[in-house]
Amino acid sequence: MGRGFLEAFFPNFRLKEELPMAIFLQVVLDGLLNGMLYALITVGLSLIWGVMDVINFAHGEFLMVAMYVTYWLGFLMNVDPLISWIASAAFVFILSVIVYKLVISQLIGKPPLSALLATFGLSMLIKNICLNRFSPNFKLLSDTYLGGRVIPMGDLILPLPQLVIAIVSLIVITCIYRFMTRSRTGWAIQATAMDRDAAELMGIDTSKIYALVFGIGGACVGVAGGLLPMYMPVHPEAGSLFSLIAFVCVALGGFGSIVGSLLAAILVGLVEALVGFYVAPIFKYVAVFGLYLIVILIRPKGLFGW
Amino acid sequence: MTDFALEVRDLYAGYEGVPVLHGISFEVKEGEIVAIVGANGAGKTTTLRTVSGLLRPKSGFVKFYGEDVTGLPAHVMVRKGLTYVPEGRRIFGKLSVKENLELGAFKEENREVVEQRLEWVCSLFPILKERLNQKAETMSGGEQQMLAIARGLMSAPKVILLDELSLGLQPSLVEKVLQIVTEIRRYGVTVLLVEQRVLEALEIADKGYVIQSGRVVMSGSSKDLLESEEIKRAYLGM
Amino acid sequence: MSCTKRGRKLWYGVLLLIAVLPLIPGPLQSPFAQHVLVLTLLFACMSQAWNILGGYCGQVSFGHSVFFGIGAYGAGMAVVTYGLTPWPGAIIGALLAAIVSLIISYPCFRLKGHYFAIATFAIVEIFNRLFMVWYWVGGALGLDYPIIEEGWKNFMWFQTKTQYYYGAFGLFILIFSFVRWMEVNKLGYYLKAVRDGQEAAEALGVNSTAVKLTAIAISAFLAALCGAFFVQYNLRVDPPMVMSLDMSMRFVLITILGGLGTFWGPLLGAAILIPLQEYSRAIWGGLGGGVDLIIFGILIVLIVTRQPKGVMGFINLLTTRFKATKGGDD
Amino acid sequence: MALLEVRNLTKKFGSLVANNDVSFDVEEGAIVGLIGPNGAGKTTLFNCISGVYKPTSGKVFYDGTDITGWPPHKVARLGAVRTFQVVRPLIDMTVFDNILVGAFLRTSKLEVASEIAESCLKMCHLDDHRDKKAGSLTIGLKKRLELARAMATQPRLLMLDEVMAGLTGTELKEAIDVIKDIKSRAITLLVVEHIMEAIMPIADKVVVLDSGVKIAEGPPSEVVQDERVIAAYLGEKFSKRLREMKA
Amino acid sequence: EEKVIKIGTLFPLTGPVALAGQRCKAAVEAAVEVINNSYPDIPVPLADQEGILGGYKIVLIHADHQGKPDVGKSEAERLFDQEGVFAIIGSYNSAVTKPASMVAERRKRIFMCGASSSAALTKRGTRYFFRIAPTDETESIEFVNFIKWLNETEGTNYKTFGVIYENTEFGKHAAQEAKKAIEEAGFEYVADVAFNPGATNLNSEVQMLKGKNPDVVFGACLGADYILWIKTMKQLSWLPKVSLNYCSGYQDPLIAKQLGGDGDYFMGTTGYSPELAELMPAVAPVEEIYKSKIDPPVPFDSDSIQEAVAMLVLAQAIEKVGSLDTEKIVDALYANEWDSPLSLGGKVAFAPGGQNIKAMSTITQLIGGEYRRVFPEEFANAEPVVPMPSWDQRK
Ligand SMILES: Nc1ncnc2c1ncn2[C@@H]1O[C@H](COP(=O)(O)OP(=O)(O)OP(=O)(O)O)[C@@H](O)[C@H]1O
Ligand SMILES: Nc1ncnc2c1ncn2[C@@H]1O[C@H](COP(=O)(O)OP(=O)(O)OP(=O)(O)O)[C@@H](O)[C@H]1O
Ligand SMILES: CC(C)C[C@H](N)C(=O)O
Ligand SMILES: [Mg+2]
Ligand SMILES: [Mg+2]
Repeated sequence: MGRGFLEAFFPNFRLKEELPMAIFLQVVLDGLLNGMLYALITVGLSLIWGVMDVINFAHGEFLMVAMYVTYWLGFLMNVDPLISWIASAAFVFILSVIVYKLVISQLIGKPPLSALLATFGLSMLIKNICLNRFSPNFKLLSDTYLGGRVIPMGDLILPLPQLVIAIVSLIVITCIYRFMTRSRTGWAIQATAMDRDAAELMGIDTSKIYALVFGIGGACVGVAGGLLPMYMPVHPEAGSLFSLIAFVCVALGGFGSIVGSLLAAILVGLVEALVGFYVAPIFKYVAVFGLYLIVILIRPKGLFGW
Repeated sequence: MTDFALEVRDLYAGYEGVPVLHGISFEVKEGEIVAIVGANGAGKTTTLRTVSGLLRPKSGFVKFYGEDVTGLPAHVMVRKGLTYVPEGRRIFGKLSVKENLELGAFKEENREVVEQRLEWVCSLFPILKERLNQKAETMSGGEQQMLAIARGLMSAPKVILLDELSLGLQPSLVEKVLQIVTEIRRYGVTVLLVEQRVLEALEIADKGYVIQSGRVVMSGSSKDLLESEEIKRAYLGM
Repeated sequence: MSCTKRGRKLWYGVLLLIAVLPLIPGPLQSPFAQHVLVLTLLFACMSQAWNILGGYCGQVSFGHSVFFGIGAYGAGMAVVTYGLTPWPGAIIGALLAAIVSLIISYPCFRLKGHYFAIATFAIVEIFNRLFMVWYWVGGALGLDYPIIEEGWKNFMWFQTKTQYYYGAFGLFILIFSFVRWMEVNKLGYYLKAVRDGQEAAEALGVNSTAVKLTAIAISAFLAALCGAFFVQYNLRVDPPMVMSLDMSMRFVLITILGGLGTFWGPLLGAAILIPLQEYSRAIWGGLGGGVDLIIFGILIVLIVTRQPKGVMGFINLLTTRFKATKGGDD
Repeated sequence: MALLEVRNLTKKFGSLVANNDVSFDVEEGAIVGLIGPNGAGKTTLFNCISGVYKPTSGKVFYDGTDITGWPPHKVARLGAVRTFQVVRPLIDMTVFDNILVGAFLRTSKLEVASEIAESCLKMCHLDDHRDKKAGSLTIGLKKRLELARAMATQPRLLMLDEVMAGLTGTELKEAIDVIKDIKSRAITLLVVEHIMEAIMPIADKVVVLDSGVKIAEGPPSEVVQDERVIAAYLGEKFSKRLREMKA
Repeated sequence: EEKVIKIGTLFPLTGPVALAGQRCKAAVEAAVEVINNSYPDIPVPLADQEGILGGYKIVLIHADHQGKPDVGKSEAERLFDQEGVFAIIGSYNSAVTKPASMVAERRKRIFMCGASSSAALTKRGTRYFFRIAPTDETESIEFVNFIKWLNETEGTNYKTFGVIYENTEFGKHAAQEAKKAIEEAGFEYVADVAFNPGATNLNSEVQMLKGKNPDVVFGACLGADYILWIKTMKQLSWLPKVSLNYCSGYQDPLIAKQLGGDGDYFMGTTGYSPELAELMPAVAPVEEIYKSKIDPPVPFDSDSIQEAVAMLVLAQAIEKVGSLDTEKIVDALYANEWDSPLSLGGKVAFAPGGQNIKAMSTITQLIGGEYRRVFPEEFANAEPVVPMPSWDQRK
């Protein structure tokens, strides 16, 4: 088989080398921060999936749209992402609700795969509309307030944009979690997820609930997309890999479980960082997807699935 | 104006191109127990689904206390005071019994009122009281059926539609449940009942309608129906 | 049983139609039209292979591009790496795909619904990335065919597409006949039974594990044959071309669009989606603004929201309406 | 030797004991009724016999073979077939195809299977619904479909879990005839039913469970008189009516 | 009968590298504009006359291959068979150019390739395939020569090398050539960092570089990844002493602008950038036309300009032969040295296999948004700033 199998797969296998603790900590920190970002994207997807049983293939595109909103607000009106993310989230919320009304609502209760097909079409549509309108150019906000800033902590470097994203992510997820478990609407959402007709019979306006859930799911990813341009360039393909990772996180955490999504996303972030550094960067997603398979072997319904 | 709690006229409905109801009409007075009986597949469930708003009728109308409510979605009907307890239980399996019951009172925002109703249904169904924290899906078939009724009552409806109430209940419970139905009426709730146990149903009902292939083929007071030869032959197996 | 008689007539009719399609003079004889026809047949075949597992057996897999890819690499390596004809490579690839599918199914079949789907999703990504760095199979550089003799021996032609067309037609007959046979035999019923209710099926004596394994192995085998055809057609293979989520999605989309778990679904889906994709690209692709993909996206959304059960759902609706009106006359 | 022997069967869910040391026999050719209050553990017992659950302890013998813990499809192949209380139709398949799946257990030939399915279809009065999707049937019809499908496997032991629930009196009569018909084909039956009017006239023996424990076993006429059964299960009104019926 | 010559273009107009594809398309359009119309002021061959062959106009038929080889192949077939184009110009991605140019080869038609950089393309023994741009192989060698030159003249002592590249056809190929060149020159190849394009983050990649701390890093990162790579290096406050880049990310003037100061001091090969204009006075007027065809208007970059050259050289060959006889044109293409004011060095000539042996590029360094020519000496207009100032030394 040509050159040795192992050598082929691990061109820069490097576990043997001694590495200082500080680097390890830095890798873990980066993984953690990225994990928090994934969590924000995952929660939205998970919510939609868990409640409506709709696989939103356009999730990554919602992210991309949010990034564009922030970009344009920054570029045309000089609004910093630190502020404009709110607008981006709101924009995607509205976009999601519109998408729900126009497309998804017609597919509720229909074969579940039809929604998949529709969102796939949507993703293609959104991506290429952005390509058409905004050109395929990579757009980067040059002078954001936090862009490139770091807090040095001894040997460790704490990147501020990522830190802010992580904090916002934690806040948003906590809010959603409390909303889902403590509020009456949250209850209604759970009931709707379990049995739509029965929920309707409890006096719950389930189409409103669906629109709301789709909107919240979109808003979550909108928050993420609104903050990302602090250090990420925007272009029509920007959402693709994020959504891929989010899909795995959702299943890894267990569909519809918010805590599960959070933990799964952090786990994925860590594995990605550690494997990327200690094995080889190209294997980081192999490891992430492999991790999913292993976890699912032990817990077929994900970490927190019921 | 009209003294009907529920009035249904010429209802046509069906599923995806398959017509099931062909002009159903009936009426229920406030405080009555009305039974709808009929063979398997006659359209009883479809009738209740249409009245409760889960299914949109093709034509015809439904009036609730004189107000035209045709085609209103189910959640609006619940708010108006009409609750449907569907066949096949449809409880929220992953939630506890208590959570199921509280969801039943979803439209009620006052905690105290909810607590009161909880106590009320627990007194009607003592078994539930013992199981308040059990996951609903692990309860036996009969227990689930009782939970479904109790949950329906939690919304304190003016009119309750009960579908296949006794399905899968042990004999003593059938007796009990039917007794509860008569009790419910004493709390001022109007009952529309669908039952296969024609005999038992008619025994507690004031009035009955017989549905066959989506049409009302017979109606009258329970007594008359119970004595009718046709009913005896076709439904009581005598 | 008049129903099956009509079915047989339809089947022979379609076979005949496909057989003579490239012989019809006129627009269909242009090389591009022939290209569209070849792709349509190929993707109909591939979607049908997917349909065995995804439609009939209800295990919606996003992982079929792995099998497709293994078949493609089988043929590709036979020609490029070992200088053979593609035939042994295709067969070995297909067998390997079946074996790989069985190994994969061990963890995956314990999973239900979406968990299964995401697991297969993960598997594609793993395979894709491993193949990208695996020197033996060409890694990211892929395999490019040398210029060798054309003809059936090497299964490649440069001037015309007619032979490719009949090659695809052969594949079509193989796969569709198999599914036709399956539909009216124990296997077909068992597949559907497992899809609609595994526990109920088991209570009726159906060994659901065995049934699912059979389904995935056959499905993977046939998918790999399609993959082999695909490389022979494109004369190049690299991981993103054949082993990507994108490719998997196409099989799923075509089948859903045509009608999941129906015999004609994959053919109808391919007959709509592939020409739509190819012609819209030919007409609008050159504009450069992704106009073709925008239109493509809109059409998909429109079709699905109009008829969530796919084209077959639409046809079924028409026939029941037709029957109903006829029944009314009687 | 009895066709089915249940020996000291116990099934626990965590701390809940659903079946507690249950033993009884089902003799070849008999109709055995299994009754008991809601939640007594009847369905759980069915699940243990048919292989859906593994019993916590105890054994199940079928025709002398120890089938404890066998997977469901193997049990079914031996000839012990059950229906589900919570109906499980193969929703996207037609009624006829549902039955056909059962019929394929004993043959691989479509023609043969079709014949079997056809006769079961007739037997359960499902002719009118032949080409309907099973998912669109009403509950009552789905129950009949469960029965037809199980019959199509040509079982030796048929275990019915509340197939007669939801029938009107007249339909019940027909159903009883069907069951008698089944019995006449030398098929042994184990029947769970809450409708006493149905079970009492046909059962050779009735086993009563309460809270997972067997509390009575014997001919129907005796069981109906049993104070414990009346208290736990029948209630006054029904026991009176049943006694009247007998009279 | 209308006097037109149809030429097909085949670029990735959608998909991950749509940006480059659309620029390439516009570049070819600009060249055609020059050829078809009379621009006596533009010092480019064929500019002063209208059309070629005595009034024939070139008509472009555009096709989109989405970055997918299979699509590229079938679109190439469509262009030849359906649209009846005389030749094709394309396809940017080497992975697509390979199968697409084979289509031309088998039909004995000309395939002009501007920017695809895989060296393998011109080692296939083809007759009808011509490539203008320098290959990754030549660029890698030039990179290494540059470092040698630095070590000799600037007194630096750079020995260790690393490569960061996207794990695709393009990146992998560039990395292979880099490794070969580095090792042949006797330098140490210490870090081989491949990543998946479209990355969500490049932390571990940069950590890895930082851990190995090579003196010189070669980069093969496209657009968004290039930006992310630099941003991540800044965050982890690490830089190599010299960074040399292949292809697009570094060369994209828009990206350079957006990166601002962060993009400074990086280097890369450049076949063209506005700062090279003084060497190539003919570019400016063509560039004006090009700018009108792309939104937002950007100057030529090294990739797109090669596509324009491809068009111009092909047109010159047709004009020279005087007929649309493919065989004669091919022979002419091999036999002559072509004037190419849009190419650095001003000449194009093809070796057997189709490589432009006159292909040249400079190494530039980006400072203050300006690409300064630093190597080879004959083109240089500035001294390279090495080592790059570390992040905290910048403003
Ligand atoms: N979801 C559905 N889709 C299509 N047809 C349906 C659906 N549900 C019910 N039907 C059909 O509608 C008819 C009437 O059904 P309905 O449920 O109203 O009967 P029912 O009187 O309640 O019967 P049962 O007593 O068995 O519950 C039946 O023929 C049934 O097959
Ligand atoms: N999977 C399970 N997990 C936990 N408890 C269970 C489970 N299945 C059944 N039980 C419990 O076991 C007891 C027996 O249930 P089972 O379904 O066997 O009753 P049954 O006799 O069939 O009642 P019914 O006549 O109402 O159908 C019930 O209390 C039920 O809550
Ligand atoms: C993708 C690219 C940057 C193009 C590259 N020059 C190639 O040959 O593939
Ligand atoms: Mg009903
Ligand atoms: Mg039970």
